[in-house]
Amino acid sequence: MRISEKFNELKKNNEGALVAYICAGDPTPEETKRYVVSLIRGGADIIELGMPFSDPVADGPTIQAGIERALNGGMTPDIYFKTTGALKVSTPLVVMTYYNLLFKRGLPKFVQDCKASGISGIIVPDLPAEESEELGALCRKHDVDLIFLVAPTTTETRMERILAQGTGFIYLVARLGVTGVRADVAGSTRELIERVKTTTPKAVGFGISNGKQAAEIIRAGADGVIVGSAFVDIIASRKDVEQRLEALARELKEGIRAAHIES
Amino acid sequence: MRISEKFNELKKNNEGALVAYICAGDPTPEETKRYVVSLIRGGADIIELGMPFSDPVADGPTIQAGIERALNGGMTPDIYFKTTGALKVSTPLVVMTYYNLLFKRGLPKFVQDCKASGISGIIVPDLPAEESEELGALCRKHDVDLIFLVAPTTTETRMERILAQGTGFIYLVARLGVTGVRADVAGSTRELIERVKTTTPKAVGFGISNGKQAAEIIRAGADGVIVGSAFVDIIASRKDVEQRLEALARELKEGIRAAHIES
Amino acid sequence: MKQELRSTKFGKYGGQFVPEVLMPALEELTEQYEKYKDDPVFNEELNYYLRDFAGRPSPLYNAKRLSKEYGVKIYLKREDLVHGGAHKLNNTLGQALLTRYMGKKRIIAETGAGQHGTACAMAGAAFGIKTEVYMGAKDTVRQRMNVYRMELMGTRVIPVKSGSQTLKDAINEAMRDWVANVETTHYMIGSVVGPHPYPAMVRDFQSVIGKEVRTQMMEKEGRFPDSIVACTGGGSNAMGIFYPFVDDDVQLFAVEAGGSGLKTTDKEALHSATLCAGEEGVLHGAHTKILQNKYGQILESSSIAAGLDYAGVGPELAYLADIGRIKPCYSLDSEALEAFHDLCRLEGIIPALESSHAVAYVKKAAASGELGDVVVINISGRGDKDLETVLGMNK
Amino acid sequence: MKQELRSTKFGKYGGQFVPEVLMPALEELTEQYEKYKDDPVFNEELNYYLRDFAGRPSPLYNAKRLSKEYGVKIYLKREDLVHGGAHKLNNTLGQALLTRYMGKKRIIAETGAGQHGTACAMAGAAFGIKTEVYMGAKDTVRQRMNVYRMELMGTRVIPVKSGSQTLKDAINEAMRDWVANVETTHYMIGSVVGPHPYPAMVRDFQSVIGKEVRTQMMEKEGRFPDSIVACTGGGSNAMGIFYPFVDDDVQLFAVEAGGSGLKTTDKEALHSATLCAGEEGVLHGAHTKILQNKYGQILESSSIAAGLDYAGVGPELAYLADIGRIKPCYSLDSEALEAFHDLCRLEGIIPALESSHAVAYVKKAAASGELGDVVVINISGRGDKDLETVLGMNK
Ligand SMILES: Cc1ncc(COP(=O)(O)O)c(C=O)c1O
Ligand SMILES: Cc1ncc(COP(=O)(O)O)c(C=O)c1O
Repeated sequence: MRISEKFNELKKNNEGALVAYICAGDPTPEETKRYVVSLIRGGADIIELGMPFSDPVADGPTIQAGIERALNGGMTPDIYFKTTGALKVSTPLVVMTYYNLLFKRGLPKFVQDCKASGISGIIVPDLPAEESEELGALCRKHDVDLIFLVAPTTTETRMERILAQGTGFIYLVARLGVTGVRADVAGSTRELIERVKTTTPKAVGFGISNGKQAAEIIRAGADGVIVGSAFVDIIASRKDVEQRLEALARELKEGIRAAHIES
Repeated sequence: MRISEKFNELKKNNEGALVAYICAGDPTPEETKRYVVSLIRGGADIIELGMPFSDPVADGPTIQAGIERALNGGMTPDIYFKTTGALKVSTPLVVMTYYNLLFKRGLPKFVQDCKASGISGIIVPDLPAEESEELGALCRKHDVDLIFLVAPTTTETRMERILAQGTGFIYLVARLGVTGVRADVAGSTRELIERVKTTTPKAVGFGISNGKQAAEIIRAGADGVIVGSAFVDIIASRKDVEQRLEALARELKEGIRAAHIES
Repeated sequence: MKQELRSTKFGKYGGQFVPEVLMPALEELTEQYEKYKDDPVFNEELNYYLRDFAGRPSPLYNAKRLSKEYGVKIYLKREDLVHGGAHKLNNTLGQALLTRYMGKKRIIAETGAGQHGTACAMAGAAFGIKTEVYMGAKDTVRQRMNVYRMELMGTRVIPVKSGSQTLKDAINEAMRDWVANVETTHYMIGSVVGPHPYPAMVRDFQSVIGKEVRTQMMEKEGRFPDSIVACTGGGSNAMGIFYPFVDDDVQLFAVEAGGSGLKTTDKEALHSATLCAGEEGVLHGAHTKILQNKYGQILESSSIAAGLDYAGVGPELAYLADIGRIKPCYSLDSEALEAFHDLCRLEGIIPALESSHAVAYVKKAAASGELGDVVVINISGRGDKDLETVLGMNK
Repeated sequence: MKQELRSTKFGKYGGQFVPEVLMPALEELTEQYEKYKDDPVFNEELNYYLRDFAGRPSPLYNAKRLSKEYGVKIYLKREDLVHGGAHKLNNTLGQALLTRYMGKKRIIAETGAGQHGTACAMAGAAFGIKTEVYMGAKDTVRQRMNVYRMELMGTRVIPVKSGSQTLKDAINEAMRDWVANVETTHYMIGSVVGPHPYPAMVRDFQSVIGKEVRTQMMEKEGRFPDSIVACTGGGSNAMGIFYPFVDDDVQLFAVEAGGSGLKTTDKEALHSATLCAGEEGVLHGAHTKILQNKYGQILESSSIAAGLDYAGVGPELAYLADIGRIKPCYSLDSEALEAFHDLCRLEGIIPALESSHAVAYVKKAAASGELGDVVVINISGRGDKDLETVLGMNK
């Protein structure tokens, strides 16, 4: 399923999207497959699967640790695509990774591999719009979404440039900082949502860990909520992982639904 | 007895002088008194008694170690003069020490203390002729000899200056270097003896440890032989010290006598 | 051959491959740097600090005994005499002054062995700007004295306990900090690496080295040297001495760390010779040459010299190497060590192990004649920091 | 107030209290030194090495943040930036060059903490003269890195196992060596101590410091400073910066090491404040002020700064103190330590603990106004060597 279809479907039901991130291969490819199923069962609408890179500068320590577990477990881009190819889920999959892995594989091959293994979108946090022309063209050619991030610091000029290029959804960075669980949701989020003037769905990430926060985000006008570190924390604990992933996804999704019902 | 008298007496007997050095208070003042007796019994004609100074730059490690033993044993200039005053021997005594001990005591008091405690001569290895005017005058006033060293490196100008000021005997430094036992006697000794043109007796020191060497020195034209480290070594050994001091003095004195008999 | 103004690239290399949150900060930094770069007041103040605080100009010393031993006339550019013991301060003084001009209140940096961190601490203290340095927890133990040095100068050293607890983790953590505090904080990068404008800016601040060499060579020889040789980790001392000569008829040798030989496994390289043996890629914000495996994962690099032990290299060096303007080469650990001893013994100068790589290359290359008659070696730092290492190697 | 040519004395101080064997060597040295002292070729060569090898002139840095904290305008004379990290090289370069001019083939020296030894090793290596350094066996263990540094530069370090196995034994042993090898060997004394001509010669070689300050002050302030403050062990950095100002209206403060207070026992002093608390005597060849007990035995001195830990002081300083031209004063260990931290934190300069004594005195005296408005502090060396000590003290 394409990402836009998913958002359309949810919109029809007056529902926000839950985008769940985990790192592929953390701790093994087999477990990743089971975890994806748990997340979907809990209510995740889109699965963002990290492809582990050795130097993940845009990720916080929690996700970095997950990436290290995956690398130590032998995860490679080849195995990644094999794993996603074997998933056979209807939920849209998005790959999140760093530019050097795309560059080294060759951009055309990377996009083809995405397409072939059922991946609907690509997020490259260290690839700014200015450097994305070639990748953007390939994505358009292969009908794969190229998802960009915008941040509270993003200037108007850059905002326009990014909105013109991004497809699937726009990834709004809720606050200055990196991925990781935080206790409160910043006031700047609402402001940012208002600044992002586009018909492309807006999903807000960074620092969301419970249903209450998810509800707030949706109430603030977002079309989706992105949650990563909270799931990776559960994986790191190695205790009742599948159950707890499903439970957290459910809590988040309920928060999202509640927000829409209220409003 | 004055030093010159001793040399005159020996000259009459066609004999060279044995000047024996030990360090006063090494390891205690009481033992020093007994050692002096042993040296005289063995044949020492003049006793040079080191007054220990904390920084004996002109002495080798052997004598420095003796000095340290004496300082650790509590030797001070006050005790030194008490010790020599109590010796009551007719053999001439010479004090050898560094200038700071004289300076600090006050030169007049130092010379008076020498006189009062039966010391006939003073050797200050770090006091060159150029700096000795005041001390020289005091020594003349109190009839105490001021003994100077000359070395193979001493220039003609300085030689004249030194010979004009030295009394008792001239201390010829046998070689470049510091006190300490050496295996051979330098050829430069003969040369130095010839260069020292004076009626004052000439005694050669530095590096002499046995009768054979002593004989060579006398044969080379010296009026006396100065031996220190070899005696201090015996004291350091703490074994049969008195006996062995006496035996070494006897061996040296026999060497000295033999040289004169031959010639 | 020089970079066009306002371009973020050197040929295809360079760029700004960073998270979106940082882009505005890089834009601001670029703008501000362009603004002050040629500002007479800024430059006068910077020159004042370079002279009176850092001790510039550093001498250009004709090492006669080394020249005789190696068979070529050698001048040593004495960055070892710069305050702090290396060229690193040229850059941190420039950036600290810029921080003040930009009105930012805080400096952050990452450091591996602690050389750049110390240089940041010095500049931070001199300007009275709050300074915090990220350092791998393992490195804080290995380089305890440098940690202490920074702390003495009022810098907070933050041990990074994630990942391998070394330089790369410190870089990641510093970037995260910058992302979170970009409005008040300047991120001080220590070499000609990272996203634009850092490679160009650090190069410019370090160019004082090469500018001085130009004047000094004219005074001493009435001409430029035939060759300039500099060790290359990130490449700041190399670019600093090369850049003013880029348009002249002077050969430029970038000597990388050959470690124990140019071999790699799937996870690590036995060397740090990025220009010689690396491949194109994107690391720490720039498109450049990097050490990576077939999937693009960054390799752990290796060198006896901590300051050269980095899997990337400045993009401008990659560009200049591609177009043949500089010659990348390398010295092995063992060769560097030998050259270290040569310089100590023959000249009474204890060079940094980093700089010893440059000396070692001259030793190898002098005989072939490829260096010409007159060579300048950049002695990028002093070796006091390396004594323990060398002592360990000699056992 | 300056010494008359060819006199061995400064007032009643100085002289040549050495064993007869050394007298001719001192005469020769005096003669040769007088010969080359004003020789243009000698001086040109010396100046060349001071500039290109040692990195002179050293900056005179207006320490604004320290000035503000202490309440007086402070300039720091940056001898910490001289090659080797201290003023010591000014002297050893001079003497090494003289050794070559005299045609001698070997240099010997003694060293305590290893600073002078390292400076000898640097000069010896630069000139290719065989160099051997005596060092107390205990000191060789305590200062292992300095031993290694010297050895790297080709100097043989001879551990002295006699006596207390520290500096004084090393001095004795070096003198013995000189006595035995005076014809081929030059004995390199590291401060303005010892018999004539050393105090005058070392002072002259170090005077480059004060000469530079004259020029630099005129450039920066258009006038001389009101006060100059220098730490004083043997007194070479002090005489070096004082001497060119001796006939000017500039106050000169010689700051000694007050250790833990000006107390003594029969065997040791808790300090090294020879000018402040010593008495006239004769030590190591000169009539000067020394730390001694009532019998004239030399006391073990004490200081947190190894380079100040000496029971004597240069005779010229004793003379200048007697006639009131310099003001002897002292800083305690604890005060020096505090000043050390001030300079690190406020200026990004890590001073030697020796130099920190001078800084500490300014901190104390600034308030009283006795220093006037503009003060120059001689930062005689850098403090990297002292990090372990300071780290130990702060625990
Ligand atoms: C003395 C010295 N030289 C060279 C380098 C390498 O850096 P760059 O290649 O940026 O000059 C370092 C890095 O710490 C260094 O300390
Ligand atoms: C940095 C420094 N300052 C001062 C001194 C004291 O020597 P002087 O009093 O001769 O300058 C030393 C001696 O080692 C030293 O290393």
